[in-house]
Amino acid sequence: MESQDAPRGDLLVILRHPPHGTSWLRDGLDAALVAAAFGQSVSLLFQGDGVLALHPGQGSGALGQKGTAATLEMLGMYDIEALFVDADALARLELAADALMLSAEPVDATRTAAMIAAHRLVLVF
Amino acid sequence: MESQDAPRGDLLVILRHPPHGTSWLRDGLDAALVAAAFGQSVSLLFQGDGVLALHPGQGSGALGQKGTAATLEMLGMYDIEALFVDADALARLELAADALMLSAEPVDATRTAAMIAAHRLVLVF
Amino acid sequence: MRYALLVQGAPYSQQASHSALRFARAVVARGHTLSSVFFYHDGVYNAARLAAPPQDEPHLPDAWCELHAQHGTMLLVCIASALRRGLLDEREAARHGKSGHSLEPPFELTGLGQLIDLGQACDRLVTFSP
Amino acid sequence: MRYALLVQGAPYSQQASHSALRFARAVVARGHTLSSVFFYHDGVYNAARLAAPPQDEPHLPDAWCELHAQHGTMLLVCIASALRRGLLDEREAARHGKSGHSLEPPFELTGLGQLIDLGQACDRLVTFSP
Amino acid sequence: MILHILNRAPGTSLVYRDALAGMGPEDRLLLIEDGVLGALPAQVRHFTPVLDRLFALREDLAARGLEGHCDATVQVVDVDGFVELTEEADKTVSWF
Amino acid sequence: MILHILNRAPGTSLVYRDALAGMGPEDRLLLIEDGVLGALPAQVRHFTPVLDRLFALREDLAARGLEGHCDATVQVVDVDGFVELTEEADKTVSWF
Repeated sequence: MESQDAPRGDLLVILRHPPHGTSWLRDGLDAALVAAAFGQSVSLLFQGDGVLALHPGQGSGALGQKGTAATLEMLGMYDIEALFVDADALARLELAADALMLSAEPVDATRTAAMIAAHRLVLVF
Repeated sequence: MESQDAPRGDLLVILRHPPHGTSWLRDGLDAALVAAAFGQSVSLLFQGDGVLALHPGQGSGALGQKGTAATLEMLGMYDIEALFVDADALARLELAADALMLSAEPVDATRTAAMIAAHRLVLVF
Repeated sequence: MRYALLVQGAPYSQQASHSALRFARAVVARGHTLSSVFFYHDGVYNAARLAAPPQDEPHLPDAWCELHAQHGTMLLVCIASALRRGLLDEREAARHGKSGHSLEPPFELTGLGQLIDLGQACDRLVTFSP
Repeated sequence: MRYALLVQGAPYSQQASHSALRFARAVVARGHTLSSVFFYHDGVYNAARLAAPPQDEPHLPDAWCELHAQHGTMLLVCIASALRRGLLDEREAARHGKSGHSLEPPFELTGLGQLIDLGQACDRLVTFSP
Repeated sequence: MILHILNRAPGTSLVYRDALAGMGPEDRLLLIEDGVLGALPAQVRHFTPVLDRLFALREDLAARGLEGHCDATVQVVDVDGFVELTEEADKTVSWF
Repeated sequence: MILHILNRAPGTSLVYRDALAGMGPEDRLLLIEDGVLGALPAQVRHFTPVLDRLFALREDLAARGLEGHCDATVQVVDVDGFVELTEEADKTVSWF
């Protein structure tokens, strides 16, 4: 079974939106942090243009708001270590997995279904 | 010049959203009606999935709200007669121009730029 | 079964709220329990007590309140999403030195932790986004 | 030149409001007149007087008010969009039998005709949508 | 079985591709709101991998005048059927 | 000359196609907000017909860590340059 090598967990948060343009990325990260603070096992999948969340060198937004890079750096403190990134999206944007601001495991589309199946709750942002 | 055979006018409203899923279509139509009521010459271009606004047989929405078909039927009363519909979008959805609820002139993408140039104000919804 | 909904779309501009209410009514009509609706992101605008839609349009905040009155469904509003968008109950208005309030019971301001609780405690959590 | 802006995005959830404010400041910095900002669709939420964002985030309604105070820019809110979303000034609240209000000057409720006027009277109308 | 719910039209938003990639071999896909445009014969090819498990919401089709215009492979359900699909599923995932 | 403004990324939304179709031979296209993703070398091919008239907003690139990663053909302008582009244009059209 495919799903046996997928990471199991309580919550999978799929982050499909890039930083700054909308608050979806921040809202999804907030949900992940709260779940982790409640002791749940949380996995994150950065998908589509959401992989830009992991791009290094981000700055402040249009009126100086801080964005999400600082929040991402706190994930380890919340024991959120299951980070996955959509390999197809990285390829499409020509971003290198080893040049991201955090270490995240590239996964191809064939593994996404197994990841979704292996988590009790899945939230897409 | 291409723009010479494009309809000239004060306001071009480009309607890109289908009915019911969002209020963009209604909001765009409201802007068109108000401009017409102020005596401006208004053209409408139904583009992309917005061509569904012209599909016959629409009903009420999720909680019984009335949608936009009734508003479209009032366009004539407001002297909004310059109706254009994106021929590529019709083809993509396999809709026939002569089976729409209102008569609108199919235009291909090459004429869009001329239409935009020929109107003083262009609002996209 | 026990259901909960997550609503993330602003009323009137997106169909999400309408879809969620329609689904909510069908859930209870099929004999299930709808414990809670959690409003997040622009979904918090569903709680605006001053909403005054035209007579011929559905009154979404009132429709949610009716769901609460008839079926006891809790109407939970993410406090962090709500405060920045100007949805304050009397207590939060006082705390922020503002006169007046824009949200009142049965809508309740609450933390995001409640959403996580619902995900755990309910059999189904169905999301309606814009 | 005379500029006007059309803002259609909800604050905090979309960048549209932030982009529009940044652009507005640059317009006046270049010596132009910014006559008006027209708020339509979910853009009307920019006028929420009770907004209480965290200290480290921009306060968008206050930032619009500041633009008005410094440059006289009119802050025009589409009344039809606003009423259904729960943004009422004192007068509209009274007219709808609601206690309290959620919008106050310098934001003004006005008809969509004002947007059409702006399109005619200004040299440039720039739209910021979600 | 997981129920995936999609509310965007394939001619506007590319999210349907990731939704399809997220579906296991037993999973079902329900098109709602503007997503029902994907049930048109001209659009249904975007959902080829899941044609035997593709549903569309009757009320949203009807509101758009599309109820009689669906591709024959699409299974049309009303909102009661929508709830039933969620009962039969282990969980739901909403794509937007 | 008309200034077209696009705030959506080509990998998510197909609105860029209609924006391009709406551009006359002298018109310019400015990418802002999430639209600046289109300025990446891997994405800029979507804008091939207007590469000589393609702009991207510096502040929005910088916020996303993309300022040094733009395709060389893209003309980067700050918000002051954005206003200047609107001054030079007869009007603006915002696509979203």
